[in-house]
Formats: sequence, C-alpha cells, structure tokens
Amino acid sequence: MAEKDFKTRLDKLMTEKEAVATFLHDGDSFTLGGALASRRCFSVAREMIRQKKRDLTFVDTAAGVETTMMVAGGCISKLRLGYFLMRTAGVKIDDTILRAMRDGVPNPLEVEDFTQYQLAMGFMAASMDIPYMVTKSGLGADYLKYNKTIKMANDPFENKPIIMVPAISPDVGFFCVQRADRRGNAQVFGDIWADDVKSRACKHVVIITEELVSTEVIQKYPANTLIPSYCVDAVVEVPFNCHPMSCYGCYGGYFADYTSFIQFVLAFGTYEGALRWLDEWVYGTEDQFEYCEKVGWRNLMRLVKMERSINRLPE
Amino acid sequence: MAEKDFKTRLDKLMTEKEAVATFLHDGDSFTLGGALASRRCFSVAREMIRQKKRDLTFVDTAAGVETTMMVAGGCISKLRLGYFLMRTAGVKIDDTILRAMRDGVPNPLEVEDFTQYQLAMGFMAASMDIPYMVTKSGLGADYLKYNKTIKMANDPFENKPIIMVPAISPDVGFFCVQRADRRGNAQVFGDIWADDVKSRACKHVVIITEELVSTEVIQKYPANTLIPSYCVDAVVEVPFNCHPMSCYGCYGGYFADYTSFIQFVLAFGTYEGALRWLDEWVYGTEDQFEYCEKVGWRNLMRLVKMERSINRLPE
Amino acid sequence: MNQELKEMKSQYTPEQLAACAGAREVRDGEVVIVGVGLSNLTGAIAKLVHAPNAILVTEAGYIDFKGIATMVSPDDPYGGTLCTCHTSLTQVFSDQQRGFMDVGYVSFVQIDKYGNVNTTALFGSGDYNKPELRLQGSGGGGDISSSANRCVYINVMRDTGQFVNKLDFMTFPGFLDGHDSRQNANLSGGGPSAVITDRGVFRFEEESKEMYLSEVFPWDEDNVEEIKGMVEWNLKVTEDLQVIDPPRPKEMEAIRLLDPGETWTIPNLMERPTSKILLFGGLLEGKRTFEMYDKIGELYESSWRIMLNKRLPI
Amino acid sequence: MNQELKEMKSQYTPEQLAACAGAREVRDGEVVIVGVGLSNLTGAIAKLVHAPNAILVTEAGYIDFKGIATMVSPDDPYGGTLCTCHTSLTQVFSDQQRGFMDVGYVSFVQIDKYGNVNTTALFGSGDYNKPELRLQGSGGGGDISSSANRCVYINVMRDTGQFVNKLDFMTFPGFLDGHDSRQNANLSGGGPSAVITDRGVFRFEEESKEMYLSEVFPWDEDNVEEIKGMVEWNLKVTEDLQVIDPPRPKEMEAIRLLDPGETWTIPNLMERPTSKILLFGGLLEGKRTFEMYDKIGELYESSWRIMLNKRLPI
Repeated sequence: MAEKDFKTRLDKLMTEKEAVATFLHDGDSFTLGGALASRRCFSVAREMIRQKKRDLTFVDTAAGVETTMMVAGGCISKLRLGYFLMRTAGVKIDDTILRAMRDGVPNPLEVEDFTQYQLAMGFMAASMDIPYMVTKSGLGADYLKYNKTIKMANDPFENKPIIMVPAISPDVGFFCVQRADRRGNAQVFGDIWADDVKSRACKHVVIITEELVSTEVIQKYPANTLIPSYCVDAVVEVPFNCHPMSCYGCYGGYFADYTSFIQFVLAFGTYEGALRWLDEWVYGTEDQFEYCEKVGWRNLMRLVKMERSINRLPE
Repeated sequence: MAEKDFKTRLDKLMTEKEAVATFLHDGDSFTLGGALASRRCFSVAREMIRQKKRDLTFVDTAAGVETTMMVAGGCISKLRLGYFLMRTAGVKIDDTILRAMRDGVPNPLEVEDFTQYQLAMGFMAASMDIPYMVTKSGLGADYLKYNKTIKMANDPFENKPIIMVPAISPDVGFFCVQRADRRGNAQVFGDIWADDVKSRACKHVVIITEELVSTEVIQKYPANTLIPSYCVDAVVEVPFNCHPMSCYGCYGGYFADYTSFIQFVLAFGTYEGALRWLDEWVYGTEDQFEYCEKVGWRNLMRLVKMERSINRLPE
Repeated sequence: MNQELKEMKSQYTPEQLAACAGAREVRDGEVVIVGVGLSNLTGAIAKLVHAPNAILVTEAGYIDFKGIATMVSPDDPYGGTLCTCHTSLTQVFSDQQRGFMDVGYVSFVQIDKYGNVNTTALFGSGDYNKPELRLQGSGGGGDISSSANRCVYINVMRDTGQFVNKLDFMTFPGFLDGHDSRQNANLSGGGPSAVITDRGVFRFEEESKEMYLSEVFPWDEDNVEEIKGMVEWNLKVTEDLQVIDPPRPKEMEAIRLLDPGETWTIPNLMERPTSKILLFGGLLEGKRTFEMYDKIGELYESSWRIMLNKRLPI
Repeated sequence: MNQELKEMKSQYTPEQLAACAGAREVRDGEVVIVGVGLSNLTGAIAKLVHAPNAILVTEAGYIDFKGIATMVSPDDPYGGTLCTCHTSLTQVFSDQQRGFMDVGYVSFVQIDKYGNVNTTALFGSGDYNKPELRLQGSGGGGDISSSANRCVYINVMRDTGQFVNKLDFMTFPGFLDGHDSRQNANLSGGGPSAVITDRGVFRFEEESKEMYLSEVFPWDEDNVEEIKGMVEWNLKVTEDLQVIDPPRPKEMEAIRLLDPGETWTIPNLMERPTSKILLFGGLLEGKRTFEMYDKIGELYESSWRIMLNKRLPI
C-alpha cells in the first residue's frame, strides 16, 4: 500500500506482530515515541528482536535501555541520537553499545551525535515538509566535526553563525499512548517529549495504545489528542507495552519495578548475560501477553497502584 | 521595569486600565490572542480606544471586528495581517479600513499582507529567538511585491524556491483565556489559533482571564496550560472580555448575540455612525464592567446558556 | 429555458446551488479544510449527507469537528462541539504543508484562467496602498491554495469583474502561468481542482492547466454563451458537457438544519429570519431586550438539538 | 585536618555535599531546568528548602512540577504529579533558546579551564567511532549549556582525567576559547556560572572567563594544593577563598525524603536499601515475588505521602 492508503482506512487495528512486520523492514530508519522512562515502546523493541530485524537506523532525541536491548539483539546498524543511556541511577549499565562500536559485536555500529534540540528541529522540518530548520543549539561545540547531517552558516538576516538541521523523516515511528480509537486518534497524557513533531515527521505511524477507546471518549479531552487519525497507519492495543518503564497515569516503571531494573543491569554487564536475558525475556516470550505473564500480572498491578497513587488520568 | 522584572513577580494581578497603560505605548507594535470570533480581546481594544493610544502597529494572523473598532478609534497606523474582516455573514461591513487607507480618516493607515501561515512562522521564529523560518506558503503569489518583510531565496539543501519570514516580535500581546492563576499560568480550552507561538514571540504578555483560579485548579488539566507563568507580565480578570464575540465553553458570540452584531454592522456603515457607536459603547462606558451593564447581564447570561448547551469546560 | 426548468430553478437561491454542487467534491473519509460561510456549509453538507467519515478541519485548530451548524468563522464555538482534536493554526497549517489535507474550500473575488485568485484588493484607478476596494486578503485561502492537495473554489457567479484576464493582486496561487509553472515554483499542494458556482462547475485541463466549463445545471444547458459572456477571456467549454444534479432533498434538509437563520443562503441581511426577529423587536429604535436574545437563542438551539441527538447522517 | 573537621566530613557522602552546595545556586522564583540524579536532586532540594517558588522544568515537557522525589529521568512520573503544565521537549527547548530558563543543572565527565565539557566519549588510544569509553552524549546538557541564562555544572570531583587541559569531544559549549569567543559564536545562553563539586565550588573570571577555585568546605581550607593537584592546568585560586556551609539539617531532611532508596547518594548499587530488599528477597536466585514489588512500593510511597500531604517547604 502507498503511504496514503493505510492512513485512509477507518479501522486500523492490527496485532503488534503484524504492525512490525508490515511497517518495519531491514535497512529502514525508525524512531520511537516518548523516551527513556515514559511511554517508551519496549514491547515493539522486543517484537523487532523476535522478528530478527537487521541493519536498522534508530534516530531519536534520547535512547534508553530499549536501545541497549535492540543493539544486543543485533537489530541496529546506526544510531543517530541526542542521548545514549550509559549510566542510570549512578550505575554503569552499558558496554553493549561500546562493544558494537569497537568490536562489531553483535554487528558493527555507527553513531552520529546531535544535541536533543537539533534532532527535534530535524523532526520539525520534516513535520512541515520544509528542507531545514535553524537553531543556536550546539554552536561552537564539536558536533559538526563528526556529524554529516547538520551544517553551519551565517543567517541571511543578522549575518551571525547559525546551525542548519535538514529535515529528518524516519520510515516509521512507533508511539505509545494512553488512549486511542480504532481510526488512530491518539491521546497523550503527561510529558510529550518530541512526539508532537516526530508523529508528523515519520512516513508511517503506528500507535501502540494502552487502551482502545471509542471516539466519544477521545472527544472528552480534545486538547490531549496529540496525533490525529490522518497521520496514523495502524493501531495496536497491548497492555503494559512500556514495561519495564512507565506510562503516565497507567503504571510506574524503573524504581517502581526495581526488580526488573536490577535483573536487567546485572544481566547486561556481559554480552553472554545479555544474550541469556534476551533468550529468557524476548525470544522466550511469544508476544507481549506472554511477557506480562512472565513478569506476573499481580506484580504489574502493583505498578498500576504505585502510579495511580500520584498520577491519575481524567475520566 | 526591564522585560524580566514583571515576569518574575508572584502576583501579577492588575486592572485592565493599568495593564494597557503600563504595557501599551503610542508607537508600539502589538498582537491579540485568539482571532475573529474566539477568545478575542474586545475589552482591551475598547480600553486602548478609551486611553486614546495612537500610531500603533497591529500584527496578527487574522483581524476582525475589533480591528474595525480600533481603526475607527484612531489607534492604528499600520496593519500587518493575514486577514482583514471585510464581509461577515455575507454582509459588507467594513469601509473603515478602506477609508483610513484611501482618505486618511481618522488617520493614514499602512497595510502589509501576509498569508496566515507566513505570519505564524514569523511569530514562531521570534518564539525560538531564531532569525527566520522558511515556508512554502504563498510561493508564486504577489505578497513579495508589496511586503517589505518576507524574502525569497533558494534553500541550501534542495536548491528550490522557499519563502523566508524573519522573526516578528510584537512589543506586547494580550491573550484572552478561560482560566489563569495570579502568577500567570494561563489555560486555553478550544481552538488555540496561533497563541502557542504568539505568546512566546511578544516582549510583554498580558493575560486577560475570564476566571482567576488557584494553581490547584490549573494542575487538574496540565495539558491545557498553553502559557506558563514565566512568559507572563500581568494578569487581568474581567468578565465577558471577548463580547460581542465568543469564548469557548464560557459564552457564545456573534450569532448568539445577533443583536450586538446587527447594531454594529448598521452603525459602522458610515464614519459618523461608527463614531456615534464608539461614543455610546466605548467612551460611554468607564470599563468592562460598565460595558457589561450596558449590554445587560441577563442578556449575557443567555449567551452563557447557549454556549454551555454545546460546549462545557471540564471541572 | 422552458417553464418547467425555470420553475425548478426558482426553488433554490444561488448560494444553495453552489453549496450543494460543491459538497459533492468531497469523497467519504477525506480530510477537508473549510473556511467560513459557503465554504464551511459545503463541508458540513458533505459530512451530513454522503461523507459521514470526512474529517472536517478549520485553521483555528479544530480537527474532525461534528459540523452541527454553519460556522460564521473558523473559530466558531460550533467547531469545538464533539470535536476529536483541539489544536493550533500553527499545527493545522504545518500538517497541511506536510500534505495531510486532501481538499480545501476557499471563496474567490477575481479568478483568472489558470485558477489564480485575488481576494486582496481591487485597485480600480488607485493602487495597492489606496485601492478602490480593500478585500479580506489571504485568510486561510493563501495557505490552502498553496498546500492542500486539492483546492476547490466556491462562490456565486457575477456577471462581470470576477472571471478576469488579469488579477490586481494574486492572493491564492493556482497554476500560475499554466503547464508546470506551479511545480517549478515549489508549491506543495496540487492546485485548484474545481471552481464551483451557481452557473456551473469549471475544471482545469490536464496539460495546459487552463480552466474550462465542465458541468452546468439542467436549466443552463442552453445558456453556455451567456455563461461565456460572464468570463473576460475566451472560455473553453468541454465537448462532453455534464449536467449537475439540482440540490437533492437530503442536501436541502442539511442546509435547513445547518443554517437555521438562513444567513448564508439569503444575501440580504434585512430579509433573514434572525434580522427580522430583531427589527420587529424594535432594535432600530435602540431597544435591546432579553426576549430578542431568547428568541434568537431558540432559533439556533433547536437545530443544534436535532444534530446533537440525531445519529448522523440524516 | 583536625579531628573535629574530619568527624564532620564523615557524616556526608560526596554526592550529598555537592547536592547541598549546588542547591544554593538557585534564587527563589527562578526557572530551573534540571536533568537526572544529582542535577535533579539539587533543584528539588532548593525548591523544598529555600526556593519554594522556583519553577522546576525538565526537557521531557514538565513545567513547574512539585518535586516529590528525585527523578530517575526527565520523564519520571514524579514530574507529572501536581505539575502546572505538561508540554513537549520542542516547547521547553524553544522556551530555553528564547531565554526563559534562568539556570540549568548539568553533570560533566571532562571539563576544561573555560568551562567547556565532554560527556560524549573518551577516545583513549581510539577515536570518535571506536572510543575507549562511550558516554551519554548531549542529553539535555548540549541545549542547556547553549541556551540557559546560567549553566551550573555539578558532579563529584575525581582525582584525575576530569579537570583536563584538552577535551576529547566538546559536548557542552562553555566559554569556548575564553574572553568573548562565546558571544562571537552567537550562543544565546550566558554560559557556565559555577562548577559544583564535593571538593569545592569553581567560578569564572569576569574578563578572561577562566575558571578559578572560589569556595571550599571547612575541612578543605588547607587542602587547596591537593585540589589543585586534581586539575591538569595551573588552577587559579581566588585570594578571598570563601567557606561552603556544610549541608544544613533541612537540606539533609530534604535528601532523605527525596531519595528514599538512597539511589543518588550511595554510589554502590548493592548497598542501597532498594537493592538489599531484592537481594535478600532472593532475586539472585531468580526469584521474583509480589512481596518484593510490595516492599519497594512501600519504601517509595511513604516519602511521596509525606510530600503530597505536607504543605511545602518543610
């Protein structure tokens, strides 16, 4: 189907397996909604690994533990990022990326550094279909030495140095949201990160919703509809899709699930440990539902209780 | 006070008279929030006329009946607009602007035409403190022939024609909102127009709120806080400040108040009629409260009933 | 024109003819950016009658609104009712430049043979700064004509001064100088696809991009010369002239509900029901009573009530 | 160092010293953009103790959040609680480039004498593409150092390899080559105003923009040479060396509430209360029980409860 066709359908519901198979192909560039610990598509990252996607370029303002997982899973050949999570809670967690960069294990890895705002501007340019955006972020620093994307020039109005970031349009973007309807109207509560511009920058958009709702429910809080249906190619409903990270108003992550966090940190200390972890938690679970089974639904409900004790979604 | 000082105060409440006197000076450039029929600062426009402000430049994506009023009141020497309301509901309503342009009555008037998106891009550039934004809106049309602000060039990445709009930063902007707290956190419900970029583009920002609320009320719907307090210089609380136009979720305008609409249209058919109207409805009322008295509080409550029968603010 | 056709034509005002013909340009499920008055009514008719899944958008920031009444402006409160997404002009026009708006409705004052439009000023003997008649300028049209995938112009046809050889000011870029001059100018939208009037529908040739008369109402089949007379240049007419179906019952019922005050289909202000309520209520003698407010409120609220409670489409 | 001072120093971890000293850089009412861990804890201490009207911001899109616990990342759910405005990174960093962020807290790995910082990579014998150690890159710091009005660096001081003559990669622009080179580069922010560590506070000369040691803790008054030894270049020291007040009781109580799991003030993962709960619960043998989840939940929830119900500041 052409870019337009998926977007014009009235019912875009499909399984996560189908969405990843349909919209993510080896060699593609992709981005994920949210970032680090909030609305982060861990279930999609696991699915990519299960489907053994290869030679992907991941472009995002900030990348966290899910990137460590995807790099160890052999999916990623290039990272274009504003942030690589190397240490968290004061603990060094990531040799995975360094191992790939230096030793090519599991595969060679190229990196390109931006500031986060430079990347947001690249997404913004693509979201408006203009060739570039200008910013003053990162002037004088060393990004231009190694970054083949951004340029520097004097602006034509004040003739002062300015950084020009060309449009960045990933082939597909996966966005975790709290609520969405079948047609793809997707609502975000809490922090938005750069999903406002990312959701328009991507050629294809897949919404991963915690809860599938009717359009009437969406209409109660129209200011929270960040992504209208005309941007959306597919809608997937899977529970706890951000675990082990959090989803504002739905369930806590990280500290709330320190158990998963410690298990991950200890495992990813070595490459063998990482592969064992992948075998147990990714290859070892058929899909997100089996994954939740393995974490334990009662444990997951504890994370719901923790989050709803501090943040609740308006009903 | 320097630009920063007002913005750092914790209690920014002041009267409308004080706000207009403090932040709007003869020769200034200014903009208004909302546009045409929604969240439009008619009470501030009336106050400018009462204070006999002169030689103002009004820059906005769209200007409506309030501009006819300000031009007839002799406040405006230049209009930089994306839209001039000349006909409404199929009725020609505006010789006021033409009279000023052609005959210099009540004073000479200069105009500069943009497309609405070009202006939004000018505000966006100022909101990010970058020298310009690029857009493809209006390419090939005649704006560049008369507009001294925008430029055309070939973009450095694709070498195709593009329009460059330099940053546009009005001296002050008045924004009508449904809710705001004393410190200036301002919430908008319903259409936002270009207030997202305008509110950051202006050097000074005055919030005109329908209802002054505590910060706890603001915190219930944080996604609706369009303008955080650090952008805001002053907060004014006046009721029905958009009358005769509407305020989403608060009161209907225009058709709901066809009485005021017809009276305005009939009066502004001639310059003498316009002056009589100004004498009765602007000079003849000390402030917004007297104005409401004159319209009739019971009539105003009818407009509240009409709006709340179709749109209600979440409580 | 025979008696029966004349009879049929007299049932409709020019605005109703244009609105119904215009509504048919929308295909179900399409994203439709509309303006005010006629252009707004047209989108609302389409959604009510044959395109229930159309996504109506206005530049004020309303995406996928219900269309419970004709909006007097892009930010009319009716737009907010049961609307899926409230956002900003900045986001709507960015989405349009990105290519998400399938079709946009805009009105026009002067139009030339390549679909370029003037809604800024009529210079007459004056110039841009001192024109004979100042007009509304771009409004949303400058952006819709630049970036919507299809731009549909809609207006009642005037005898003279409307379909002109040369515009005083080009406010909306159409196909510029014809052929691929629009593409070379780097405009993102697909340009004008139709010009809808009460005297006929005009479209643009694939190659030259020059306007031609494509369809007429039944009672105008023999009036092609008269219509050509209203166009300054030698208007091309397709050999295969189609007939526009007169307004259908459902379309007329939609208009009745959407425009209770008949604001958009009765040009003369004083003859509209809403104005009559006020004038007989004594407004001209300066009377402004609560009853006037109440009556007008009832006139409009009754039609909203039907729309809100009725499962669309009619 | 006499016994009494040694005694006093031993009560605090290096992170607590840096956090308390750093918090004092915030003036009440200021807009403070914070990151994770130490930089987040510092802003939260300031808001709780002496700057109740400070507006805490993170790059994820939380403006004016309450700071009920140290955030493990800019998008930690704690940021959303009782927060005045939920928006996007795009808006927060646009507001920062516009000049609305008074002070921003960022950590650093390598820093040079003009306050330029490297958090991207340590090349060692390799290079950018095959470095000895890959680091987190810009994060929010690249933008905060570029555009916040004042940028405050905060970290525990290392003996070597931290205060270096030459950075492998400049991730955060400080004063570049000193004097007015930052201004000439067209950077919007005011540049670094302080480098906060557990061994002292460094500031920058008005004219040359070169770093100098400005304040030390009481027990380090005689250790200036030792501190100079941790800096590769010949560190300037102000004649008028000030003394940093050790952590005050209110600051320590704030830390206790904000960091119940002592994640940020006890470097070793295995010695933290949260980790101890799991390890004794049998995690290392792969056990994952509901009770573990429950215990950790209680540990954190108790401190939130106090913060949410207590009218701040303590």
